[in-house]
Amino acid sequence: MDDGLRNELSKQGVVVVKLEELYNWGRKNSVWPLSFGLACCAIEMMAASMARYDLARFGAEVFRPSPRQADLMIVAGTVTKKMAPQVVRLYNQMPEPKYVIAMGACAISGGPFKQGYNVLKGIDRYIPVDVHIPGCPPRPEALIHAFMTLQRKIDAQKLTGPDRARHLNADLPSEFPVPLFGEHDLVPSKNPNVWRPAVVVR
Amino acid sequence: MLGTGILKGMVETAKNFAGSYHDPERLTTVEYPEQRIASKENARQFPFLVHDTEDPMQGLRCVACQICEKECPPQCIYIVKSKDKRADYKGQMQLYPVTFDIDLSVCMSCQICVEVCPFEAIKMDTEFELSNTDRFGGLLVNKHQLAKSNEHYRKIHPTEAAVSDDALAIEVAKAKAKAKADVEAKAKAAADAKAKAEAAAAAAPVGVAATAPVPKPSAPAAAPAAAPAA
Amino acid sequence: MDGTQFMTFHDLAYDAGKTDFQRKAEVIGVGREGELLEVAMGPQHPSTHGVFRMDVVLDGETVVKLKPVFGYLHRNHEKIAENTSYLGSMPYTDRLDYFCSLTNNWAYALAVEKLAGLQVPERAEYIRLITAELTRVLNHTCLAGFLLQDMGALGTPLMYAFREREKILDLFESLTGARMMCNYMRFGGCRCDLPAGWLAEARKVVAEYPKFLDEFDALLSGNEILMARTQGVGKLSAELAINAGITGPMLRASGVDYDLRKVDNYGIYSRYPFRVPLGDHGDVYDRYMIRMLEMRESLKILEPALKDIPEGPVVDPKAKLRGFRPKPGEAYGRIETPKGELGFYLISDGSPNPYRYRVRPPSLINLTILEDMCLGQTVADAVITLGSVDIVLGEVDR
Amino acid sequence: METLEQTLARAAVAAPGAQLSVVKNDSPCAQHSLLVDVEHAYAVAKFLRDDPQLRLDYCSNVTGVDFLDAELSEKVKVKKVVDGVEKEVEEVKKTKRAGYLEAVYHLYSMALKHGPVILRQRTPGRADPVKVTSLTPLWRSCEFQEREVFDLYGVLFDGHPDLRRILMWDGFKDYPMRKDYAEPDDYEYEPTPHDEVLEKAKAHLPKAEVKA
Amino acid sequence: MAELFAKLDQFPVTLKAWLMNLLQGFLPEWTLPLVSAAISITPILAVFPLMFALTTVIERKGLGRIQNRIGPNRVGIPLTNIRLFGFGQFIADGIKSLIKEDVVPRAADKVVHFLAPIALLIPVLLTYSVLPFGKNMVPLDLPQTGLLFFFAVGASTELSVFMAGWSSRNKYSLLGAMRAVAQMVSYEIPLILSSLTVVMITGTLSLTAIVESQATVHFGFLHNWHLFTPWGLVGFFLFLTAAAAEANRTPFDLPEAESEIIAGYFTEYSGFKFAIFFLAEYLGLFAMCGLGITLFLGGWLPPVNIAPFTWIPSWCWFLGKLSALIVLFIWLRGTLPRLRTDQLMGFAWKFLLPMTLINLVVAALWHLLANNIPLVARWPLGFAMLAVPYWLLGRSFEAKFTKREYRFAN
Repeated sequence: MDDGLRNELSKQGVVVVKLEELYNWGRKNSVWPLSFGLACCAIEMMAASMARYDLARFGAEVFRPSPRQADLMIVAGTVTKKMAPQVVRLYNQMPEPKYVIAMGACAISGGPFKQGYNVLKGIDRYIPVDVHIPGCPPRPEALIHAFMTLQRKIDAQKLTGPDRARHLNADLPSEFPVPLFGEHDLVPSKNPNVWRPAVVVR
Repeated sequence: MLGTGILKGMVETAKNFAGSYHDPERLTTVEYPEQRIASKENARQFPFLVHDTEDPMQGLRCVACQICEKECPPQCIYIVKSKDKRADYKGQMQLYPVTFDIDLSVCMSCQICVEVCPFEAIKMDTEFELSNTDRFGGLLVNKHQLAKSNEHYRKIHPTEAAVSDDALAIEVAKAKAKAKADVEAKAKAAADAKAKAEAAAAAAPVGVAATAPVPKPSAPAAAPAAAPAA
Repeated sequence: MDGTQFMTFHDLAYDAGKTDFQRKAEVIGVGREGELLEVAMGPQHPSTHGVFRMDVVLDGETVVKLKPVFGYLHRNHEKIAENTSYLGSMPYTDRLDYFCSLTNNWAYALAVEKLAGLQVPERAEYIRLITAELTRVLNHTCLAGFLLQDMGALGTPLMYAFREREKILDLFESLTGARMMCNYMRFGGCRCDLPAGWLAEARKVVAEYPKFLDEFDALLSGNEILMARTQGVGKLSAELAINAGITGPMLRASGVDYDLRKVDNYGIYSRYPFRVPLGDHGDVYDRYMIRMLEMRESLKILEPALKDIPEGPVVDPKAKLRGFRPKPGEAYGRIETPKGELGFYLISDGSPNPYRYRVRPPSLINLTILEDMCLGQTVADAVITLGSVDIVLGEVDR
Repeated sequence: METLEQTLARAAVAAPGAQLSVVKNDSPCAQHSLLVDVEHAYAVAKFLRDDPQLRLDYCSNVTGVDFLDAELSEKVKVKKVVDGVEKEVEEVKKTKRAGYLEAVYHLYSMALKHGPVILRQRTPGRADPVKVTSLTPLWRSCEFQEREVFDLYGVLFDGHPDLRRILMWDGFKDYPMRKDYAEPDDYEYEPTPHDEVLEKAKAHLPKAEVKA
Repeated sequence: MAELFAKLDQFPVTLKAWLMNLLQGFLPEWTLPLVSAAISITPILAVFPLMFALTTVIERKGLGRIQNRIGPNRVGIPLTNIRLFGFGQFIADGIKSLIKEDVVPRAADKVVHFLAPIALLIPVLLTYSVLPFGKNMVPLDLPQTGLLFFFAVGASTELSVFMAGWSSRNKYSLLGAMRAVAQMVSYEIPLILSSLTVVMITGTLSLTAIVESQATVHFGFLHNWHLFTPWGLVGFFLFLTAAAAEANRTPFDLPEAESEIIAGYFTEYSGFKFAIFFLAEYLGLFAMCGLGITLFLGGWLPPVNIAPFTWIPSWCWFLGKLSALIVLFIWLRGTLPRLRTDQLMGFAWKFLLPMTLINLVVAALWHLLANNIPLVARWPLGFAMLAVPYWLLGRSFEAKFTKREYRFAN
């Protein structure tokens, strides 16, 4: 059914609901984050769920302590090399469909600490990230904005076809290899299947 | 008696529950996308480049001195100097940035680039709704995205902008006087004049702009290319 | 192997090291592995205040061994600072103890001022005092919330604490531009002057704060469950506290009168008479109450300070922003942050970067005796004991 | 509080055989420190803790410092006969200094509320074994801090009850805070490269893509 | 007018009778009991899960209000912009739970892991079969054993909780399960003992009969709810306390203590199984509240026997009282911190148990002296008999834990 016909029908008072839309509607309106804080940004993440900003308005205040019950991982803070395997493991433990928000400069790229010997230069080296929020730390509103960005992204996902959502595509992995502690660095230092650095042409 | 502490606590939560229906102190939620908390005047998020003319690229105050690039603690600024020079707002020939990139995904919003800039060229913006699904495409911003007008600066930080405008006006006045003197003297070589102007630029107030008592002539904001090119 | 043996363990004064560790080894070993349950709490655990891990060995629910594991947030602050200019490290200090960026700033600025011999103008001293005390109030408020959260009070106290935190953060934001990472102090003063109307706003917040403290007291301080949960839990004797270098409210809850604001007399604290509350039991309840009382004392400093603040410059004109190179030498500067003694040890070799930059983190050192406090108690006690230590991982691991 | 020289004299009596010296600090705060040899560090520290005049019951801070092998240049005024006249001439005297690692202890007294007394221990060199004496048996507060110095500098503390890595993971081999530590080359792509990163970028990416 | 309301009151009963009459015609006789049961079950399965769904939203909104914020208010009717004050939140949560991947840990005992949520839900639903929701509205009237059946079935939830915790092969789950079993077993005793008073007074185990026994009228208008007696008042609060512990509600939520053992026995459950745990927990709470209402709050009876109150249908009274109790539990949840394991046990054995035993004595005396001493004298006497031990127990608590005075250094 094409959009024109749907519009016509809805004008006539006939509501046609695609399963896909209901599916996406349910997912986007019930995103339970993992209560998982790493560093400074975690405080602003908490602040976002507190009275002034109230993430609960979107139905997302149910911070689940167990990854099994969470839908969204907010990587809020610096991911160190010592912590990175844990983060990947937690991601693997989450049931599909799952999303990742990289909150703050450190989570995206290592941020101000990227020169450090124990700092991972961005969590997207090991797991796919859906939304990035710049800032150090981002304001709570910025997190809410990112949350709405994520909702839009979920809404646009397809259930079938070649560009269907990752969790519905059996060819794409839902678990990623956990890096090991090496003698000088994590082994491997990135997951080439996930991390594809773009080369910016200036 | 046992239980009074618990009851007291319950009274307190009940007060808050009831209060949330009539007392704004007890319902502090600001419903973000529709309502917004008023932005503080000093608030800072990410840097932007100030420009004075209609064409953002022509009026950039930045002269690619690379001080901010060096001082930036997380090193998120990337500047490539131009090979040629062009007239700045004082009419002096200056370099300009061919590339001016800021990686917002690294920036820690510390404002040190603003403090160390001798040219009032880089300032802090208050925009925070920058979340993006694209790490490199969305968060690596170039000079076209960074350039914002002085009007924008005056709008978001009126007090600070007034101080910076005044400082620039003095600079322009000085440069004008100097140009006049140069024209009148007509003896010195152009290179000599430039050296002096550079010295003057180097002595410009750095970072103390906020605190140093700056005389406030009611001169208009720095008009680019007001003085004839030497 | 009875539990009582460990119950008295923490009451012993720390005696020459040997016995303690030997006893620990005895406690852990003795071939009971099959009966004991080993649990790694963390690095992702709701109550470890960040990425901290406690390797706990449990006998039923009783803790018989507890090893803290650090480093999950070790982001090389010291190494980065040795490769950055003195000024460039200032924003990084914000991220040490991310609740108290302004006191971190102050400690670092103080150390550099000692190193370079800079003077701070009068007005800047006042601003530093005011912001530091506001930070103390902010930190203790949040801690009380988090402690209650650890005790299972499902967010309500934390929400009230964060409601008040927002008020102070508003002040910080209008003064410094950022909510949490203020990056406000400079060597020889502060970055910018107070904006118009700030003092009035601050006076209003300070005047209304006791109302919140009363509310919090009514909500929880007399609550029977809270008293039963915290009294007699996580006891720490004064002798062990001193030997283990515990500082801040935790030390004072054990009854040791040592407050750097009084001892070092840094800043202009000597101008304001404030009292230092002391606990007698050194348990979690004392640590909680000492912080509640300290907040009231801080408000007593703030009220007159906000009235007395003089006009004048806010930064030493001699202090250079760019090209700042102190002479070779070293300095250790410390202040009383909300969590305890925060010290910065700087060695300069005359270059723009410090040769050695060391942070003496109160949170890490306050954790030294975590095991001693938790042995023989239940998991739930270990959780609130950790909560009462008041750690911030940014500072523990740096 | 007595001067550091007085303390030194009394400590030398209390711990016979200890090689003690005062390390001058030129900065305005003038916090001089006491350098003690590794063998007698424990005895001297015990004296400092237990002496009724000092009672340094609180060890605030333990720091590791790395000094690389260096060539020190010192300006020395030398009398020289120049052109037949004796003159004072400034000459740069160069001395080679072997590198060493230091453990610095900042001691305070909570009982008497004074301090700091700064105690330094130096290793003879930077190569193995770099050993100093642990003061954890005297001050429990050194426990984690000495572990940290061991972790980041590789200084071994003799007598430390639990000397393991504290911040880095157990299998880690390097001592990252040492001045000659080379980071693993995990460079992939950084949009705003600088200094060393720029060099790495040049090595990693084809030349055409790096403009600088 | 009154007749009309009486009809409304009995509407569900008449509807069922009408349906049965209709079906009698063309269904074989042996199916009729089954059909009758199915018809009785349907409203339970419709009403209480819906109530659970709404409760989750109300709880989140209520906690929000307690905490100075709004709570869920954006998610309304699916795929529209109608927000409905956020009451569509549970639809989204339900859809999400249904489509969520179901993770079974590799090391888990897969069969038990699968069975545990079902084994929890079924007994909880069975407890509803003996609750009288309204006049003539009880799915399964067991005249001899109603209360006994409730406790017997309710007690089997411990087994399923332990199944969940053990099969997950997770240390936190196991700790949670151990806590849950210890707690539920301990609190079963004060729970039963506090209900025993009612059985003693009424002399029946039938819940319907217990409600009807409260229908007698005092002073011409006040119904004889057991709450209005000293033993009933105290017994009700003892019952509520024990019920909160049975249902793992704050301040007794140790089996799922978030800050200590992650999510307790359902740490390893995801997707719809987790939702079932959630559902069963809330349904268990409702059942407990329902029993408390039946025993002490006059079941479906209005508080007074006066016209406008009697017009309201009986099942509305029941649901209304149930909602009030749920609100109370939400309020408690928004206020109190959690107890510790040993304190929890101590509370059950050292406080609740003696109090329930004394309460039994008081109830017995109340009944025996009914003819000798007038109500006005019996009330203060009975109350004093309960208040004194309570005060003494409180004193022993205060001897251990008190507010402290602090000294100051200058």
